[in-house]
Amino acid sequence: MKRFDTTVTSIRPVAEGCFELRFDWPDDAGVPAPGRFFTIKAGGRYDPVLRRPFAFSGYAPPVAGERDGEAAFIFQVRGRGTEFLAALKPGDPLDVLGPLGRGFGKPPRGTRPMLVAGGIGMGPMLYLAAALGADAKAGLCEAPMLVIGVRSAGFIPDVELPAGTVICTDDGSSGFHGTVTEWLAGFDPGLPPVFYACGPAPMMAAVDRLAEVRSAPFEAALEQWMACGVGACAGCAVALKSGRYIKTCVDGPVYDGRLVDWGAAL
Amino acid sequence: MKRFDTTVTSIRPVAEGCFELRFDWPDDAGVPAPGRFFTIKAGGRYDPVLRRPFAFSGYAPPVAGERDGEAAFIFQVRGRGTEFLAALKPGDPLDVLGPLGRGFGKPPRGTRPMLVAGGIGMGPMLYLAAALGADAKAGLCEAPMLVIGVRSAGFIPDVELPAGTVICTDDGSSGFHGTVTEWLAGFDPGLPPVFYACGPAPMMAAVDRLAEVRSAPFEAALEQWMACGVGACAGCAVALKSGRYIKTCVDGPVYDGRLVDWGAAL
Amino acid sequence: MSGTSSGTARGMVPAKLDLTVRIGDLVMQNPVGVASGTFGYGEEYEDLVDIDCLGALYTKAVTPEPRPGNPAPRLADTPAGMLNSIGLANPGLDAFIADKLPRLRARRCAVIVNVAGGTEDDYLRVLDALEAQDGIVGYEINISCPNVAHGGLSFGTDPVQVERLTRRLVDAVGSRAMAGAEARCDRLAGRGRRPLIVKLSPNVTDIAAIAKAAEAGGAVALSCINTLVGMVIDIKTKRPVLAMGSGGLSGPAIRPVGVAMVYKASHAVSIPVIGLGGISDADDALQYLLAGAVAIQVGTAIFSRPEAPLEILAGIREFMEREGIEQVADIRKLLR
Amino acid sequence: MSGTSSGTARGMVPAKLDLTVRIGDLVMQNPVGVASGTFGYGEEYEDLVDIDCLGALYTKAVTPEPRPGNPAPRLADTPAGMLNSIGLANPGLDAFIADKLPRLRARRCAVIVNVAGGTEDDYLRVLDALEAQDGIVGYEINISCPNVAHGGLSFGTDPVQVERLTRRLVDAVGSRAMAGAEARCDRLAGRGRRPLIVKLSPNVTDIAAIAKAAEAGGAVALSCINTLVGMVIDIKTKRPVLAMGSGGLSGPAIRPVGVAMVYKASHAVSIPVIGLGGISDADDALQYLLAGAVAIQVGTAIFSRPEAPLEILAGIREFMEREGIEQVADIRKLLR
Ligand SMILES: Cc1cc2nc3c(=O)[nH]c(=O)nc-3n(C[C@H](O)[C@H](O)[C@H](O)COP(=O)(O)OP(=O)(O)OC[C@H]3O[C@@H](n4cnc5c(N)ncnc54)[C@H](O)[C@@H]3O)c2cc1C
Ligand SMILES: Cc1cc2nc3c(=O)[nH]c(=O)nc-3n(C[C@H](O)[C@H](O)[C@H](O)COP(=O)(O)OP(=O)(O)OC[C@H]3O[C@@H](n4cnc5c(N)ncnc54)[C@H](O)[C@@H]3O)c2cc1C
Ligand SMILES: Cc1cc2nc3c(=O)[nH]c(=O)nc-3n(C[C@H](O)[C@H](O)[C@H](O)COP(=O)(O)O)c2cc1C
Ligand SMILES: Cc1cc2nc3c(=O)[nH]c(=O)nc-3n(C[C@H](O)[C@H](O)[C@H](O)COP(=O)(O)O)c2cc1C
Ligand code: FES
Ligand code: FES
Repeated sequence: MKRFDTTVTSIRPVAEGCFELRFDWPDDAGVPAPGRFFTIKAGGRYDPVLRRPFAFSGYAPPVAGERDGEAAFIFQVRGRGTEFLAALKPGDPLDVLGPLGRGFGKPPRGTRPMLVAGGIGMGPMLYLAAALGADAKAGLCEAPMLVIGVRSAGFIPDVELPAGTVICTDDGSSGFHGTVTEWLAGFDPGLPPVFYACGPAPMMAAVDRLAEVRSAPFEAALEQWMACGVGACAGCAVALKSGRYIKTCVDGPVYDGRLVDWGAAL
Repeated sequence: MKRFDTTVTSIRPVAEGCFELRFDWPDDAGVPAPGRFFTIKAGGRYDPVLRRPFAFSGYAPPVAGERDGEAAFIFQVRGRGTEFLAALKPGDPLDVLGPLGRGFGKPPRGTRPMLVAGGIGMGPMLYLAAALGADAKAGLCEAPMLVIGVRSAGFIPDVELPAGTVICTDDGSSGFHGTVTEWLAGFDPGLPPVFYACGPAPMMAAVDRLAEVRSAPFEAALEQWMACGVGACAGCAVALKSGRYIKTCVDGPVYDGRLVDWGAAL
Repeated sequence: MSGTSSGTARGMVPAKLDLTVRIGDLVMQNPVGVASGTFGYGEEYEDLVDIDCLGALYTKAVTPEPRPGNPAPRLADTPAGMLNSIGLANPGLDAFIADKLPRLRARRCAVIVNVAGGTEDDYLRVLDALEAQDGIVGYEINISCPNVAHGGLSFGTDPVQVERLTRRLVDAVGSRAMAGAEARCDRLAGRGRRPLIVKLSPNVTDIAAIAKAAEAGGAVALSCINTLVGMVIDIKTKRPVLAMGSGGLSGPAIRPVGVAMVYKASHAVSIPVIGLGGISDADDALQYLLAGAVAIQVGTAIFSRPEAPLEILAGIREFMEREGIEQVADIRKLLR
Repeated sequence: MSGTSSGTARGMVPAKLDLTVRIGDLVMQNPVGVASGTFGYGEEYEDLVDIDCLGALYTKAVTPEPRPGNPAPRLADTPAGMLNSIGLANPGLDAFIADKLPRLRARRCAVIVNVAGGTEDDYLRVLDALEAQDGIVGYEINISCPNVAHGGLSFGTDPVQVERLTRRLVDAVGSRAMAGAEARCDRLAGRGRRPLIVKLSPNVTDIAAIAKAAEAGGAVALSCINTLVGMVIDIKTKRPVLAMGSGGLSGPAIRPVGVAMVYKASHAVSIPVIGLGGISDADDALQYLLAGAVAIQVGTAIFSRPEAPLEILAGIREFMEREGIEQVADIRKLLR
């Protein structure tokens, strides 16, 4: 974990209101593993005050004597922080703190990794899909399956999707007409599934129910407002079904989705 | 007077920590005469709140079917507003309100216009020098004389200076070694002088004394923090020797320098 | 209550939207006003704002005698805000009536005079004189002024003083026939009383107690909030930037404080509350309306962007269309 | 008073600069602390901040029992600021002593425990238990907590309550031999009392009255200010963003309010005042020191930039060199 000033290497639109931004990742900062995140100071001197958290959507390690490490994320423009990011150009400075939090665990042998992405939850799932895809090629796990849910075709990210990726659209403008969970309900993964998901709370709640029915593990990437990002402020609390709170930034963002109280104010 | 969104046409460094910025000036906004000013929203959505005032350093009227009108100003980087401006590039948007306030009056026939500029007071005096120079060529007034005072050679603006411009530097690194008022004290303008000045309060106070000694008129371009810029808030008050206050934005910024209380908190 | 009664002749308002706001006997054509001290007497902003489209114009404070205002500098820049110590600079009651009121009378928006003073009698003198004038539709009482008799502590910090001052002023406001500009803002009746609106100071421990005191004194409505006390020190000159030392903090920085206080005040009283403090766009205004305000005022944001008030009005209208709300007063019912 | 006594073994401080701050029997190596609730118990920031170089670390509030904290969401973003409603989430007194204190004891900076509770006895219980522990150099009493016995109104809004609570707590703090970390922060004597610092709430009509009450109760110093009450409403969900409705506003937005209150409080009492509220760079810190504070704390700015506290320390040092000031306590004398 480190706070550092780095440089934007590229930025491009990848879907309606969404961009992919890449930047130099210093070698000594730590490993930006799938599911982990970082925060950016996105704005002027005084405003906004809170750094904005984003999950890695990819990482290319440095090649000695050739190029630096490069991290990537996909973001949706929502407010003044992401408007600021959308206006960045290659070469612009970027103030980054990371890598932070816990990433995804490895799927046990003999299970089917089912990766479910909704909306801005896309980035971390794409990165996880790539990582598990490589693991599967190396025979370390079964081939992962990526299921993406978006409102309509315009929101499908213009990035290289793993072969076999399932697209679900709410309006039927592309792929399966319906939600990811509707699609999942009708799908037989062949092997006992392990669910990995990142997306809006209602989707996560649906995956939770599905995981319960199938007695499957569920690794959920959580989202919550953050202040410190390092466990110091207790601001990023997410309620568990037990009534306890966890800190998203250090206990998560990847946490056992079966324990999370998805009904609470997430 | 108008608030409008326009475009930066050029920006370049002209002296240590100083830039000249040019932008499209819409035809229907009114005439940006020497001594008048405009305000810019220089920053993000919430910060800073107050628009930043600047005096015109030049204006090129539109040429029908060829080019738009173009206004220019010279600014010094001081805080977050001017830092924002210094980072602008041609083509960037600019939020402008103007033209505002009262400009310089014309010198009476048979008087010598003595133009005194100090520090960031440069811009309006350069513009006035150009305008009176043209008037003088047209036989409407005597040739103006521009006297510029800066700390050292690095602060002399890299712009076309009128022939005969006198440079004074505090450290003697260029031109006359001393202040503008020291130089003026030893100069005989030949004709009864009219003083025009813009600069730091101590310089203005010195010009005021000089004008008093020579019983000369003194048109001073004032500076004061501003909020509305249009006379509505009474925030930009400057004290007169009489104890009364004027509003810099509508009673000025060009005001009778002999009446101003230069000793007050300006 | 029907849409047509609110639409004015300008036809800007769709048939079903009712943007009118009722404050006692007064009807404003829409909920967006411009805050006292930030819009002068209107004429200064004529080139930049279509004043007739505003809901209300709250004048700069009027005091019995002319006041030159505080020493300069009077302004300072702060993070997402500003400080002012204008100090009630105004031409005084007589000049207001002679020079400013004639132009204000011709406005189509509700003209509300902000009244200030150093003693209770000061306020009364202004009110008495204005009662004899037409073209005014209401009074906003600035109780953040230092009370000369109480060693300069503001009137607005003590419930007992607030209630007494309010009662004295309310008693001075009579029922009257409406004429000219007043009649335009009053579509309910030919007669009525000009509402007395008490403008609360946020520099208090318990805004609910002050709000209740004003209500008990007979205030018809409340405005909430005035500026917070703040100070900026210039570390180069080693002096406060304001000649007066401290001043009033306004702008986006204080918006969360204003929303919290409007929520608290509007849930403590049953008279309407007009919300202000740091409103710079329609979302900000809607926060206040959801918090319990029946109308809002835009102040500092006008300095950043003179179009802000009318853009905010357009945004409120869009919100009502989107949410299917017909009457602006119903927005607060949406709060969950 | 000589430069060498302040320099610590790190040799960062030029011979003539004395950055030490005296708060009662306590000596801090420099005036820059990290504010309660924004720095956890230090360990969370170990990778990012050289904690030993800080002047002081004020812990997250400690209460007798563990507290889970408020429902989520607990944070909201505001113009140049933020809201929090963490709600005193902490592991409780016993876990604090068992799990957090050991690591804190090893710090070279002054460790000051922020104490909170819902009743006077809560505060006393924490204080009594901590008196039996070493490695703590002072207590900061958070009087912004809702007082259960007074219907939830904060302790800090009523001078009578403040004086009584302060007196009870002061009486509980005994003179003691200094050991370990304490001794490092105490270069004056082998024995002393841990200073009781009362942390004032800004949500009051008259901060001077509260400051005087704390002084009368025997407080050794004051911290000023805690957060302002604020609210943000999400106009999409039509709910307050914070699950608790309102929360505490902090960050640059409140800096002018903090500076004004520190000016007022420090000129009303003769005990030292520690300034905080929106400090994000050395200039901000110097505004507080000029306003009358003897030391400062950095809170929200740490979230934006973890290096802020030590950069601020460097900036204060540069200022002292530039201005030729040897003792940090003399900065306030520069105010004109
Ligand atoms: C661990 C983590 C990883 C994330 N990864 C991504 C990512 O890969 N791509 C991406 O586009 N976004 C991601 N987000 C969300 C992202 O941080 C917010 O969208 C962003 O901060 C919005 O900032 P803004 O200033 O543009 O919007 P604001 O104006 O601040 O907010 C706009 C809206 O977004 C919502 N919002 C803002 N921040 C958060 C947040 N932290 N949690 C939940 N809701 C929020 C608010 O409800 C608000 O209505 C992640 C959040 C977390 C906590
Ligand atoms: C009518 C008028 C014309 C002006 N013309 C020019 C010009 O042509 N070129 C130019 O460089 N500057 C000009 N100024 C000053 C310019 O407005 C300020 O330098 C600028 O606003 C600083 O903004 P900032 O955010 O960069 O600095 P801030 O961080 O806001 O301030 C930096 C320092 O500048 C001083 N300052 C800021 N604004 C003002 C102001 N309005 N009046 C006096 N002092 C101020 C403050 O004391 C502060 O210490 C003019 C001001 C006025 C009122
Ligand atoms: C320059 C200035 C002058 C003001 N003058 C007055 C005044 O005369 N009377 C009054 O009641 N409020 C006055 N106010 C307070 C505003 O009306 C308003 O309550 C406050 O600024 C908060 O709103 P805002 O953040 O939208 O500006 C003034 C505010 C400013 C910025
Ligand atoms: C997330 C958060 C948690 C806080 N927790 C506490 C606390 O437990 N006890 C306390 O006295 N103050 C607490 N505070 C208040 C700060 O210590 C400080 O007084 C306030 O934030 C103003 O300073 P700042 O603007 O520099 O943050 C907290 C502030 C924040 C932002
Ligand atoms: S963001 Fe501070 S604890 Fe998680
Ligand atoms: S800036 Fe408002 S009156 Fe001049």
